[in-house]
Formats: sequence, C-alpha cells, structure tokens
Amino acid sequence: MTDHPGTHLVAPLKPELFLTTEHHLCPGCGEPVATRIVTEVLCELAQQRSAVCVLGIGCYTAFARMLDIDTVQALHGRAPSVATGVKRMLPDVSVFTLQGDGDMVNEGLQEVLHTAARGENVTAILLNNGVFGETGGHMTATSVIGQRTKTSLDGRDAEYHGHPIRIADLVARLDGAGYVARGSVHSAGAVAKTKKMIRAAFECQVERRGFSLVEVLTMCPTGWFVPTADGPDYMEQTLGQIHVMGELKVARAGR
Amino acid sequence: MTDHPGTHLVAPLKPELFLTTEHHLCPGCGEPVATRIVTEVLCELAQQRSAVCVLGIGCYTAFARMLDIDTVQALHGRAPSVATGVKRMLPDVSVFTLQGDGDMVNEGLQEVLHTAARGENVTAILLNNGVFGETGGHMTATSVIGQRTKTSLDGRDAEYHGHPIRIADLVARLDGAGYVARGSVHSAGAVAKTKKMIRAAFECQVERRGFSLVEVLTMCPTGWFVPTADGPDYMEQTLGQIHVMGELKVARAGR
Amino acid sequence: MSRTVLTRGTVVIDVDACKGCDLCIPACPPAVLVMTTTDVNRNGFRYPQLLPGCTGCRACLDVCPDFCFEVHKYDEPIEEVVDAPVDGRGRA
Amino acid sequence: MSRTVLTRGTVVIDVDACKGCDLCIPACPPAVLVMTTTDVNRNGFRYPQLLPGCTGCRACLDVCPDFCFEVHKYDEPIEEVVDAPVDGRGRA
Amino acid sequence: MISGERELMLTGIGGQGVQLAAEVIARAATAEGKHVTYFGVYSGVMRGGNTDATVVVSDDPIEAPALVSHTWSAIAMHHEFWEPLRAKVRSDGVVFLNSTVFEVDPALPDTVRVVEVPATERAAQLDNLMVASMVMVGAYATTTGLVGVEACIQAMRECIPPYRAQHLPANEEAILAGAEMRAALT
Amino acid sequence: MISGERELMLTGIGGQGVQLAAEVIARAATAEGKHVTYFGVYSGVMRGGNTDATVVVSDDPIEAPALVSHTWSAIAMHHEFWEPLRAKVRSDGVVFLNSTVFEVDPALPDTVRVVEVPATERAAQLDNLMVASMVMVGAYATTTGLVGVEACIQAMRECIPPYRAQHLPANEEAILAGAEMRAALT
Amino acid sequence: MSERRLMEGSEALAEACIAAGCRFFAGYPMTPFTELLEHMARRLPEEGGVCVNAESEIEAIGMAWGALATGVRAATGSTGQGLSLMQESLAEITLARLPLVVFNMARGGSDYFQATRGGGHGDYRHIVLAPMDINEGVELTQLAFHLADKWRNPVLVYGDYLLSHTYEAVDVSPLDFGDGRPAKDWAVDGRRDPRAKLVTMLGFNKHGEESPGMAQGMERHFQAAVEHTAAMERGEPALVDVGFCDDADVVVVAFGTLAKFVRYVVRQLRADGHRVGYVRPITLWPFPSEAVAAATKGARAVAVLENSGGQMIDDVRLAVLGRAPVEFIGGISTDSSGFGVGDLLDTEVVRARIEAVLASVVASEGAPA
Amino acid sequence: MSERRLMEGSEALAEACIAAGCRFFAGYPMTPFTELLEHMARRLPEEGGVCVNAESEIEAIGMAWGALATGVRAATGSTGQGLSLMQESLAEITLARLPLVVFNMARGGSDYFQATRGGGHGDYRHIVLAPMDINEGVELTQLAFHLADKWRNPVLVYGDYLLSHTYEAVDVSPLDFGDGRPAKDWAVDGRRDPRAKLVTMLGFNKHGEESPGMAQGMERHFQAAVEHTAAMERGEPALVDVGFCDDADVVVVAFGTLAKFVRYVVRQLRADGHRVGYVRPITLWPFPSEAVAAATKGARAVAVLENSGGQMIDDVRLAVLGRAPVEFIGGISTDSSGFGVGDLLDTEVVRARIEAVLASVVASEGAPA
Ligand SMILES: Cc1ncc(C[n+]2csc(CCOP(=O)(O)OP(=O)(O)O)c2C)c(N)n1
Ligand SMILES: Cc1ncc(C[n+]2csc(CCOP(=O)(O)OP(=O)(O)O)c2C)c(N)n1
Ligand code: SF4
Ligand code: SF4
Ligand code: SF4
Ligand code: SF4
Ligand code: SF4
Ligand code: SF4
Ligand SMILES: [Mg+2]
Ligand SMILES: [Mg+2]
Repeated sequence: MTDHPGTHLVAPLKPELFLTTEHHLCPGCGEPVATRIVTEVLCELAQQRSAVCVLGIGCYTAFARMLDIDTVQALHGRAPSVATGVKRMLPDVSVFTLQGDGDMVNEGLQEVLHTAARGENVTAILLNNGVFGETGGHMTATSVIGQRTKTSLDGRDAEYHGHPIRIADLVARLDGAGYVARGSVHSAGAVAKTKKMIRAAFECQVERRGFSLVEVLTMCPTGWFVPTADGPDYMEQTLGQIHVMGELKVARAGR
Repeated sequence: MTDHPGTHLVAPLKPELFLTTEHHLCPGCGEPVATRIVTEVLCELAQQRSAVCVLGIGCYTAFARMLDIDTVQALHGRAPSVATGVKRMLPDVSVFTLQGDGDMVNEGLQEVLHTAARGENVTAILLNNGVFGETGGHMTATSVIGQRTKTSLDGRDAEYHGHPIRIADLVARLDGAGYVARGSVHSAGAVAKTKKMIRAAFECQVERRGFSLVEVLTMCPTGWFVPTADGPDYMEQTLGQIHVMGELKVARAGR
Repeated sequence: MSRTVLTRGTVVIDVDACKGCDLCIPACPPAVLVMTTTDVNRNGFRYPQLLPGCTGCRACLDVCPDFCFEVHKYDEPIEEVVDAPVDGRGRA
Repeated sequence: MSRTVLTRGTVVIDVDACKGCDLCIPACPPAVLVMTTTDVNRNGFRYPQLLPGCTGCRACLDVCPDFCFEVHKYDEPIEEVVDAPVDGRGRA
Repeated sequence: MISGERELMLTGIGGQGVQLAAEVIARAATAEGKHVTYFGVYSGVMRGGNTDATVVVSDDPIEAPALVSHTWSAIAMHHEFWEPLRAKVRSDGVVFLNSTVFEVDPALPDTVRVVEVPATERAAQLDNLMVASMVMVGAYATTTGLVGVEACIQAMRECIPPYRAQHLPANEEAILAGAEMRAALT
Repeated sequence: MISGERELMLTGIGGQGVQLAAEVIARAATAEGKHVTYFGVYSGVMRGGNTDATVVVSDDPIEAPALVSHTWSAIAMHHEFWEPLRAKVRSDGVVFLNSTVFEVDPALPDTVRVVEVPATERAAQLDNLMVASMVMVGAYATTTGLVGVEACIQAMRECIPPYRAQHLPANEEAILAGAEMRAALT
Repeated sequence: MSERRLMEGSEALAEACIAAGCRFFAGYPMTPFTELLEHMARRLPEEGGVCVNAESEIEAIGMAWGALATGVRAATGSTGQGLSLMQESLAEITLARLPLVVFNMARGGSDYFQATRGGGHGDYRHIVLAPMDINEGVELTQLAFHLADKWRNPVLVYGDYLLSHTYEAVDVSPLDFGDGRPAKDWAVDGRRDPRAKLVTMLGFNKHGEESPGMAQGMERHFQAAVEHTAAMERGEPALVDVGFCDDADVVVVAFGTLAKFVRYVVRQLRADGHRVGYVRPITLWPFPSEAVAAATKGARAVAVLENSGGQMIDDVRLAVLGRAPVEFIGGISTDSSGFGVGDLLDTEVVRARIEAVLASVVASEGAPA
Repeated sequence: MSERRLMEGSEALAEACIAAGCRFFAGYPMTPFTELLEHMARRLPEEGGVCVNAESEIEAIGMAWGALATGVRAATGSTGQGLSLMQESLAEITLARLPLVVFNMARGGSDYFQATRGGGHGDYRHIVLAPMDINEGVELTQLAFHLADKWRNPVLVYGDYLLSHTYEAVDVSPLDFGDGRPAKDWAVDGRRDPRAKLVTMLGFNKHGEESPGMAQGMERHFQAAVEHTAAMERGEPALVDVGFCDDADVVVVAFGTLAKFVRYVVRQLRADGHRVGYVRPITLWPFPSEAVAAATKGARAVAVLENSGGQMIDDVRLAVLGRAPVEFIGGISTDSSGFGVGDLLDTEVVRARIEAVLASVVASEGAPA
C-alpha cells in the first residue's frame, strides 16, 4: 500500500474502517459497495472514533465481523429501536443502522417509521435490493410489480401480491425526519452521488436536525436470478423505475 | 319506537345494527358516535347481511358485545392482518376494522401500512383520540405537540418525545390505498361529513378499488383531563390543528 | 315576555342512559335542550330536557355518545307559546 | 495497428479476491479493464486485467463488491504503445 | 389509639372518585403515624365499570396481605357493585351509603350501623358532581374518627396531580361539607 | 443391481452447483427405480459458504437416516470444506475432485480411487462456469454406473426451474462433456 | 394421487397441507421454514387457495387468524425464533378456540419448552406432533388439521432442517381420520344467519350465553381453557413409538428426526446383543408419560437424547419419578449458521453415547434393578 | 433518603430501579404494568435518565437493548402478554449477554412457565425473582440489577396487579450487594479504544477471539450459553422462605403475592395447632429444589397453591420426585377484566383449601410417613 516513486495512492485495497475485506457475499452484490462508502463518509467527517453501527439481519450482517466500528447487532427489523437506545445514552456519537429492505420495510416497518417520527438523531442506511437476499430471493414489501421472486414466480401481481412501498417517500412525510434521499450503487456515477447523500445524512445527525435516511438501491443478482453483469441494468429498468433516485427531504436546522 | 299519529320516526333509540346501546364508556366519549355512523352506512349500502367487523383493543372493544354484526376480535394492533385473512376467504363481504390510534398507529403501525400497500379490499376505521384511552390517557404516536398525557406530564415535547404521525397522510401515499379521508365527531356537522367519508370508503371496498381508511377524530375527555363539555373545543384546538380534516385520496376505479 | 315558537319535531330522551356529558346542548341548532341543574338520574348524572321548538333535525342524536335520543318529526308543525326570553344555552 | 495511449494511473488488482462479477469492466471510463477468458483464479473465477491507459479515476474500486482494487496515480502521465485496435469492451 | 387492624372497603362506579377517597384516607392515616395498606382496583378496567378499594389502618406493622376477608367499615358510592362487599362487613361494622344514588336495600344485619350521606346531592349543590367522594371522606372522618378531617384535606392536596390543581378548592369544600353534615348529626 | 446402500457425498462452495448435482443424481436414480434419500445444506447459509449434500441410493427401502457416517463415493467441487468429508470416505470408495480448483492434497488412503475431473476448466471451455457441476455429474455417472447419463439429463430438466430454462442446453452439453471425458479415459 | 414422488420434505409437508384441505397459508421466510412457504406460495393458488407472503411473522399469524375465523383450514409457521414473535398470538388464539396448524421448522437446538409449555402467557397448551421423517411428516401434518378441528385448538407440527431439506419418495394422498369434519357454526360469514357471531379470546359472546368452551367473563373463560386443556390431555391418546423396552437395561428417549437415528442405532445394538430399548414420543404434548413410565419400569438407566441443553428431560423425569436415574446424553449440535445439522446427527456418534450409558450400567453391575 | 413513604407498589418499584442506578427505561402501557411506566416516565428525567414511551412492547425492548449495549443499567417490562411479544428479543438478548432487567406485572393467571422455561426459542434461562409484597419488591428489584450485571444475563422481576396497586409505606434507599459493579469492557461507546467492539447474539467477535461466554461459531456459542446457564444454576443460591416445615404433615408451596396469604394462613393454622408448613420460592429460577426437597422430606402431602392451571407444580414434583403426593390446590382467579385479583386472594379461601388437605391427610390417618 506504500507508494512507488512517481506515484501516489488514491485509494487502498482495504478502506480505513474495515478490519478485513474478505466476505462470502455473492459475486456482483451491491451491499459491500454501499457499505464501503458509508465508512468513507465517516472518515471524511472525522467520526472514526465516534460512531456506532447497528446492524439488521440480512446478507449485510456479514459486515459485523468486517467493520472496524463499534457495532451492535440487532434482531431482524429492530435496528432503529436499538439505535434509539444507543443514541439516547451516547448523544454525541454518530449512530447509524445498516438494514435491508426485508429488515426495514417488512419485518421492521414500524420501527423505522416510529423512530423517524420521534426525530431520533440517528441515520438509517437502507440497502434495498427488492428481495430477501439472505433467504434466497423472496418477495419483499419493496419488490416492484412484475418482479419475479421465489414467492412470486410469475412476477409480482398487484392484485394478488399488492404494491411496493416507497419507504423513503413515507419517511420524508414525517416531521421528525431531517434528511431523506434515495441513491444507488449500480454505476460509479451513482456511487459518487449516493456518497454525497450519505454525507448529508450524517451531517443532519451531527447538527441534530432529526432522523436521516439514505435508501441505497443495491444489486442482488442471486435474488433476481440474473447474471451478475446484468445486475446494474436490471436494477435501473425495474427497481429504479419505482424507487426513483434523488433527495426527498432536506430540512433546515431547527425544524 | 312506533310513531304517534301525526308524527314519523326520524331515528330510533337503538340503531339497526346494535344489539344493545348500553355501554360503560365514559361520558362525552366520541367512540360510540363514530361507531354508530359506521353501522348506519352499512345499512344505507344494504350490507347488513354481508359485513364482518374486526375489532382492535381499546375502549371500543366494548362494541364487540353491542354490534349486531359478525365480529372477529383481534389482538392489539393486529386487526388489519386479521381483516386480510377474513377478506381473502370472504371476498364478497364488506370487511372493516375498528381501531384506535394506540392500536393502529402505535402497536400496529406496520399492519395497517402493509395491508394498505397490499391493496387489500378492506376498510379501516380509525378512532383517533390522541391517547391510549383504555389504559388511562397516555401519549400515543398521534398525540400532538404540547399535549398533556399521563406519560408526557408537561405536554408532548418534540425534542424528547418526538412528533405525531399523521397516519392518513401516510396511507394516502401508498399505491394500494383507494380512499383515504379524515373526519371527526366533535359536532353534528362533522358527524354528517364523516358519515359521507365512511360511505365513500365502503363504496371503494365494494368496487374493489383497494384499501380504504377513514380516520375519525373522537373526543376522550377522560384521557385529555378536560370536562366532557370542553371535549369538542379541545379537540378542534389541539388534535384538529395537526390532523386536519378532509379527503386525502380518492382513487378512480382500476387504479 | 312570552313568545310563540314553531315546533316541527320532538325527541324521546332515555334519561337514565344519559351520562350528563353536555354534548347535546350546544349541538342543538334551535337550542331547545337544557340540562337539569340539581336533578340527577339513577346514576347520579344531570340530563337534558326538551323545550318547545325542536325541529327534529337529529343533531342531538348524532352527537350523543349514549344513544339517549329517539327523534320524531311532526307531519305538521305545531305552535307553542313559551314565556322564557332565553333559550337552553342562555341566549336571549 | 498500434497506437499510443496516455496512462495517468494504475491499479493493483487482488486477483484471488475477485469473484468474476464483471462489474468493473463497464465501469472503467477508458475501458482499460478486460476479463480473462479461460484463466481462472484459485476460486475458479475469471478476473480483470489492466490494459494501458488507466486514469486512476477509481471507478473500478467504487463499483467492485470485493475490494479487489488499489488505485494509484502517476505524478506524471506516462505514454504507452498498444497494438490492439480495440479496448477492453471490444470497442474499436 | 385504635386496637388491632381497622379495615375500610369502598365501592362505586368508575369516575365516582372511589380511588381518590381511599388514597386520601390512607395518606391521612399515614400522616397521623398509622401503619397503612391500601389496595385499589382501577384503570385498565372498562370505564364506568366496577371500582373498589381496601384500606387497612393499624397502630402496629401490618402482617396480613392487603386484601381482607372482612371489613370494619365500608363506603358505597353506588349500589351497582355493592353485593360482594356487603357480605364482608363485620357485624359490628359501620357502612356509609351515598344515599342520592344508592337505590337498593343494603341488606345488612341490624348490628351494622348504616350512615346515609347524600353525597352526590351535596356535590351538586357545590356545583361539582365530581367531588361527591370527598363529601363522603369528610363524613367518614368525622363519624369514625379513624382519621382527622384536617389530615384528609392535607392528604387530598398531595393526591391531586398538578394538572388538576384547579380542583383543589372544590375538593376541600366538599370534605368540609361532608364533615359538617355529620357533625350536625352527631 | 447394486448391493445394499450406496452413498454419495458432495462438497463445494455456494454457487458451484453442488445441490443441483445432488438433486440430479437423486432424481435420476429414483427414475431408474431405486430408493433414494438426498439431504442438502443450502440457502439461508451465508452466500459462498459451505454447501454439501448426501445422497443414498439402494434397491431396497432405506431404513437409515438421511445422514450417513460413511460414504462410498464423494464429489469435491472445491477443497475449502473438504476435510470433514474426507474422513468419511470408505477405504474402498471413489472420490471425484474438480481438479481445476481443488488445490490441496486430498489426503486419502491409497485404497480409495481418486478421479480428477477438470470440471471448471471444461465448463470454461463451454463458456459457462456455472455448469461445472454438471460436467462432474456426467463424469460420475459414467465412471460409477450408479445412474445413467441419459437419466441424469432427464433429471436435470426436471430440476431446473422454468425461469432458468435458458440454461438447459448448456447443462445438457456439460453432462455429456463430463461423460465423454470419462468415457475417453475408461 | 397415490403414487410416490421424490420430494423435498418441505414440499411433502406442503402437499400434505393441501391434501388435508388447507386453503390459506401465510408465512415469512426463515431458514429452514422458507421452503415450506415457497411450496405453499406456488401450490395454493393452483388449488384455489390463497398464500400471502406476509410481511412478518406476526402479520402471518394474524392473517391465518382471520382466515380461520371464517371456518377454513389455515396454517402458518416459522422457526422457533419466528414462533417466539408469535407467542402473544399463539397464546390468545388458543383462548379464541381457533383450529390453527402451525409449523415449527426448528433451527439448531430445541424449542421443546416453547412448544410444549406454551411460550406465551397464561395457561394453554397446543397439541404437538413431531415426525421423525418425511413419510411420518405427511401423515402427522394431515392429522394436525384433523385434531385442530376436533379440539378447536392449535396443533403444532415440529420439524427441523433435516426434515425440511431431505428428499424422499413419498405418497401424499389425503388420509381419512374418520368422524368427518366438525361443523363450524361459530365461524363468521357476515350473514347473521340466524344471528351475529363473535370470535374472540376475551370470553364472551354477543348474546350473553355460554357456548362450548366459551364462558362468560374472563375468570370463567380462563378456567374453561384450563378444563379444555385437561380434556385434551385425557381424551387425546399420546402417540408414541416404543421398541425393545421389555427387558432393556437402558431405555433411550428421543423425539423427532433425532429419534430416527436412535431407533436405527438401538436396532443395531440389539442385533449386537445389547439390552437397550427406545421410546420415541410422537406427540410431545400430551406427553406419553404412561408409555415412558411403563417402558422404563425395569430399566436401570434412562438416557435422554436431545439436540439441546436438555428440555424434554423434565417430562421424562416427571414420568420416571425417580425410579431410575435419568441421564442426559444430548447436547447442542448445529452447523456454523446455527440453522442446520451438526455432528450429533450421526449414527456413530449416537451409538457411542448410548454405549457409554450401557457401559456405565454394566460397570455398576450386579442384579437387575 | 432512608425515610419511609406511602407509595403505590409500582411507584416503589420505579424508585427501586432508580436507586439501583437504572438510567434507561422504555415501555408500553398495559394494566397492571402501566403505573410502573408512568412513574419511570416522570422520575427518570429528574434523575438525568431517559424514559421512552415506546410505541410497542417489541420496540421497548429494542430500545433497552441499545441502551444496555452502551453499558448503562436499563430495564423494560409489561404483563405476561406483552412479554409474549418480546419473546424473540428475550431469548436472543440472553445470547447477546446483555444484563436486562425485565418486569412482568402479570395479569390474572400465571406466567410461571413463560418466566422460568423461557417462552422463546432454544436454550436459555432468566433469573426470576418473585416478591411477595412491596418491601420485598424494592429489595429484589435492586438485587435484579445487581444479578443481571453479575451474570450478564437478564433477570425477570415477577409482580402482579396486587403488587402494583397496593400502597404501603416503604424505604427505597439504595442497597449494597457488595463486589461493586463489574466493569463493562464489552460495551460500545464508539471510541474503538483500544479497538472496535461487537455486541451480538450471533456468537463471534470482530477479532476472531473467544471472550467470556462468547464463543466463535453458533454451535460453540449455543453450547456456551448452556454452560453459562448451568453456571448460574450452580453459582447463584436460590432464595427461598421456609417456615414450620420441620414436623409438618402438609407443606404448602406458593410464590409471589399469593405466598403472603399462605404464610399468613400457615401461621394462623400453626397457632391453632395444625402441623403445616410452607415453602415460598423467592427465586423461581434457579428453583430452590433442594430446599423444597428438604422441607418436604417428612411431609405426608405437598400442596401447591398457584393462581393458574398449575405450572410451578412441575418444579415441585421434580423436587419431590414421588416421595410424597403433590396436590394442586390453586386455580384460575381473576376479576372480570382478567387483569386483576379474584376470590382466591383471600385468607379464608386459602385457609379452607389448606385445611382440606390437612383433613385428607388426617383421614388417611396412621403413622407419620
Ligand atoms: C424474525 C426473523 N424472521 C426471519 C428471519 C430470516 N431472515 C434472515 S435474513 C432475512 C431477509 C433479509 O432481507 P433483507 O433485509 O432485504 O436483506 P438482504 O438479505 O436482501 O440483504 C430473513 C427473512 C430472521 N432472521 N428473523
Ligand atoms: C399487546 C398489548 N399491549 C398493550 C395492551 C394494553 N392496552 C389495552 S387498550 C390500550 C390502548 C388502546 O388505545 P387506543 O387504541 O388508542 O384506544 P382508546 O382506548 O384510546 O379508544 C392498550 C395499550 C394490550 N391490550 N395489548
Ligand atoms: S443474495 Fe443478494 S444481497 Fe445477498 S449476498 Fe447475494 S447478491 Fe448480495
Ligand atoms: S377513556 Fe376516552 S376513549 Fe375511553 S371511553 Fe373514556 S372517553 Fe372514551
Ligand atoms: S332533534 Fe334537533 S332540534 Fe330537536 S332537540 Fe335534537 S338537536 Fe334539538
Ligand atoms: S349527549 Fe347524551 S349523554 Fe350527553 S348529556 Fe346529552 S343526552 Fe346525556
Ligand atoms: S482507475 Fe479508472 S481508469 Fe483505472 S482501471 Fe480503474 S476505472 Fe479504469
Ligand atoms: S468488480 Fe471486482 S469482483 Fe467483480 S470482476 Fe471486477 S474485480 Fe472482480
Ligand atoms: Mg433485501
Ligand atoms: Mg386512542
């Protein structure tokens, strides 16, 4: 990782807040990508020694071992409440959750909404791939109409299976939410934009402007049953059409 | 109840779909008022022999005995899921829930949102009094800022207790919701308007246009610690300012 | 100072079901309902009494939490003479 | 048909960490990454190889799920001669 | 100085102030140096439903559980849930009935002293039906002497939560009114 | 006709197609009239983690549990989780190694027959790394004769879910390729 | 329908549900319950039923509650962990007297206490059926629906990873348990014909009368539930598989898939001349206490093999009541994920543990007890 | 602080929490737990702590989980029904080794099984403390925080409507249980000083090492939990109150508020010359089996009085192991709401039930057993 003469290091193999970068996630998975930029933002904001991560249950649970950040493992769906308890006791620390769509929008939908409504100064990072990846690719509350999953074999049917929830849009409607945005990691450009959103979310927390959420669309080629290389396109054409990227709420100080 | 010569009956002591009108709810409670108009709408729509009520847990649970309607008692917060099971098995019957704010917006927030997102053809009636009435007047997720409750003795404080949730506004954002409105029973005029909303909601269900919700603001003088006669004014000046009345969503057929 | 009022309807009040909440009083458009002052029902609550001038509009029934009202309309309005200058809410 | 390209940066690729997902290939703006065809790493995956012309932009690193890239920039760009008429994505 | 344990059981319908009355008497007795247990059934119970309470007062520490099989005195704010209490009144007991609304025959043996207090009526005269139970407290204190009227007023002040402070004067008036009614009789 | 129970254990890393291979062999044997149990460890397990399977084939109904202490044959798609399986191979067993990526010494007694199949390499030549396990199936069927190659192809068709039907030809090609590789050797 | 097909255990259980007339299912994925849900999601619509991909376990059981209230056969399930989330519902649905069938496809470790004591509040019991393999699973699943209706009480089917993930050829034709299906005159249909109904766990009905098992008032209602439990315990024979116990020095007690290993090993040991027998409770509640007591009467040691820290051992001890030493020879066994099967599921390991007990009995020597 | 004040039971428990240093509480109203929450909501901010009006029981325990992970003393609670909802969390928080104190202010009926067997999945146990009255409740609440920290294991305080709604004069000064507070070097503070920490129920740490009770890998972790349970059972003396058992023909076993009635009645009966004694388990887990065995050694009958269909009776039978008949003299008793107290909570009723057992023992007559 030391520079050769005539060169300088732009970015090392192992990001600062990772203990190890080895993991068992699938080829082409978007979750490690999203998680890496979260750690980069923490470094940029000099929160390396003032951060607690609360993990949900999904494929990203694997990061518990990997992250060089104080971590509390929550049960499936419960991370926002756990983060509330942590933050109330450590008000000066940057507390964030890392959750999937199954975790946040299925099992724990009311946790995130209540926590946002309460205006807890925590940041929630949602890794939304529109499936329960970990269990093998089943329909979640964010799967889009027509999406083929193991429990919607002929594609999600609005009549029979219902409609997807655009969670960031809901959270943005709550008075306790200070910053809400939706990004993606399906291209290098999207990664850069999403990183800015994550930064804005943590700034919101530091400035005590209330709850912040960044929803990040992540590829799950395994759960989508597509070749890894097709993941980014599939995402843009399906999930990306319903879960539209952009900033949804930027509340000023002293809401 | 028979008419005297020269007079005709406008409305009897006991509404058609009540087995008895005796109850132990407090003086000045708004819940029986809201419930009566639900039964009147069912009669107007000729659903007297094609309706199932799913009750939540709160003071209104008392209506289980009183209503002359097939009834399923749900656990606290779970009525929307129970109603889903009922409706999926009895698709031609008008299925509705009767829930309080504690039931629907606290314990069962994700139930109602998931059910609405799935677009279940059921109608949810929310009796929102901004408190857990049954347990003695504690803060709920709809209590407004400044509201004094047994667990927010100096008034709800945004910083410490968080912000109220405007549930109907959230539900209206879901693709599965066909009709969403917020009414009140604090005056005879409000009762009449709310009745129209409830009618529209059941029509939405009959026409299979998706989930419908009518939030009804109801007085709870006991939980508010105000004299019964002041209930309507207190409501208008507090809850009514945040939970603003009106129709929030009217989706056309074939959403 | 008596005056004549037109009475279009009437209500039967189930006095013992009343819990004395007062909600019907301001709800009555012609203000022809008035609470007892010292008289209480079997549960110890004050209850409303009807003055002449009811329109049969059912507003009282619509707001009453305790199902105390049955509302009738007269096929023909009747005239009644009252000697009180004020209505049930004390308005002149 | 050789040509000269300007190389502003370079990447170290942790080949054995690669899971052959292909995501870095389209992400590379100058298209200087190319997957092996029959060669596989110790886990049986194809992996990317660098052609001349890297700009050190870190796009590959940004999209790689398996932390396979270390990115460097040359203080001074260097010129390299390549004889392939096509780039890593087969573009002429 | 009282000998042994003295029990008071109260009954009424939710909203009649039964728990407040019990707590006032319990606090008053405690302030006067007695050992006290008080148990109330309230809240979470259907509005307007049963509400009852048990107070035990003694000069010595109380060994028994807070629920008693028999009572030396009773207050009935309403007849609706009177029956189970009736059976527990000791033959030498004393019973206070809210005669304004207590409509049935209390069906007590002759040895029991029955004191009729038109508490709700008196409260209506004070223009506040909610204070009927405080009228009863005043009457009970004066009649039994188990606690002092002054101690009851003081205790009532401690019991009323700050957000109901506006009711303090009415409650005090009611306790005094009850005390006077009985004092007039004795 | 096989005598008694014949076991096959498979190991690999998630994504290598181990379960598909096991299911194909189990279905093929069933179709050929054998009694079969097959147990797989898959899904819900960390991606890329351990995946293994046990297939038991017999002419008679199987009394034993679906998990066995010893195995007559084994397929190792990768060496990473090989060790626990190694210990279970019978001394007269036969082991198939995916020699393209199996990098360690299998450490088996000399009595065990070891068959090296460059399955991943062959799959790469077929331009579809995912079919390596089908190459192995073809090789296994041809070598052991426990199941027929044709039956395997038929079973594979039943195993692939409709939404993956596009992979059928590649898988068939792979089974045949594996069969040929072994046929060439024998 | 009566031909045998190679099926995954979870597919076989799904087909058994359908054969039993189950027409509503709701569930949330969780290994190793997930595949049962997948199969139901695929199959139920084909049979005119409904399977909802519930958004959580609590919502799943709520949906099943609603479906059951209309009188249809309905089921849900999860792992023991998901069932933990359902405990409020599982306790209260019992008081509402709804015939739920619920699957626990248990992860590593045992949820015996949760299943048999009722993890929820208050007094209630579920009938618990624990198949040892797929064929028995198909039968017991169908029996579960029958018993649930018969008793108007939830029935729990206890499986695990091994049951779910094993493939075997199996016949899933409908079974007939006699006495038909009881009429469900308590079920709602919206019609008020002849009058409105109420399905509730709160112990009253709309018309102030008592209906079977539905007393008026909470105390009476709770008491009725206790009596109902006692009636099930008396009335429903505990199913049990006993082998080689007559002259056994050592009796091994085990349930579920692990018991299949025990049975296999005990047969091997008998063949080798050891005086060992086994008891395999099939219904975990009501527990076959009498069968255990009878089978262990002459035993010099009773060994309990569970994949846990020791839970069923309480029931074994309560049955043996000190007449012979009761020894625990099980332990936690799972794979690295915590969901799957560990080293204990191995006939040689099981054999070694039983042999150790035999050896100690022989060592303590002497005349038969 | 050491003066006695007339306080409602729930207020006294709240003050005891504060005296024990509890600085975080979260809960959801449910009779008869509600008042404890009210008092905490009022008092904690005054003490620089936080009480969150959690939106549900599951969220309440989630918040407590987070607070505990930072090393502060924290608690939650509900009734048994609310605890049913928390079962997933209650099981898993035990595996995460977090020192939660949880209150069950039980409704009518008993949640003994839920409390002592763990209503959740898998193998785990909570220490369970059941005070008979307010003064003991204040002491045991403080002990609960001490034991939770000592064992890094949840401790359940078991109360009920009677405990919550009785007023008594009580002293709530802090108690000292010796050995100070263990250092919580496992708690997170965000500082990575010296390195990052992980609080998890999944059995590993960030640095690949084993820490006390935190093995690497699920199987080892589950096994470690079983060993930890055994260590608590061995290491923590079960608290028990035994009276008049030496020469007793009949020993009555009861716990909690009901046991206060039993104790009172047994004293009366002794004064009247009856040979009757009582055992009052104060810790329900670990159950004072040895004390029960010793106390009942000479008894001709053991009577168990529970406000339930009979749950603790299993533990009593396991302790007595057939040496004397164990008879159930309890039953469901509650008020019309199902939350409150029923007729069983009456010294005369309790006396009559015990006298019946005495009479039957005398009737069966003859020489002492
Ligand atoms: C209470 C509970 N229910 C179910 C599960 C099983 N489970 C584990 S991960 C998972 C899905 C996770 O989905 P998501 O959060 O979207 O993460 P992904 O795997 O897609 O990254 C489920 C359902 C669980 N662990 N806990
Ligand atoms: C799981 C659960 N938690 C708590 C309770 C206690 N509880 C009963 S009613 C109620 C509040 C009901 O509030 P709401 O729905 O707003 O109805 P209201 O009484 O105000 O009409 C609560 C918390 C319960 N019954 N179940
Ligand atoms: S299943 Fe999906 S989310 Fe999980 S590791 Fe694989 S690609 Fe990523
Ligand atoms: S507490 Fe409130 S909601 Fe309940 S009955 Fe009384 S007034 Fe109505
Ligand atoms: S019917 Fe109308 S006018 Fe008559 S009393 Fe009622 S509210 Fe007044
Ligand atoms: S509204 Fe009804 S209950 Fe209230 S005072 Fe009028 S009649 Fe009585
Ligand atoms: S740093 Fe940029 S140019 Fe260089 S290989 Fe990576 S993506 Fe291509
Ligand atoms: S993105 Fe990373 S893992 Fe994927 S092919 Fe490129 S180097 Fe390999
Ligand atoms: Mg996901
Ligand atoms: Mg409410």
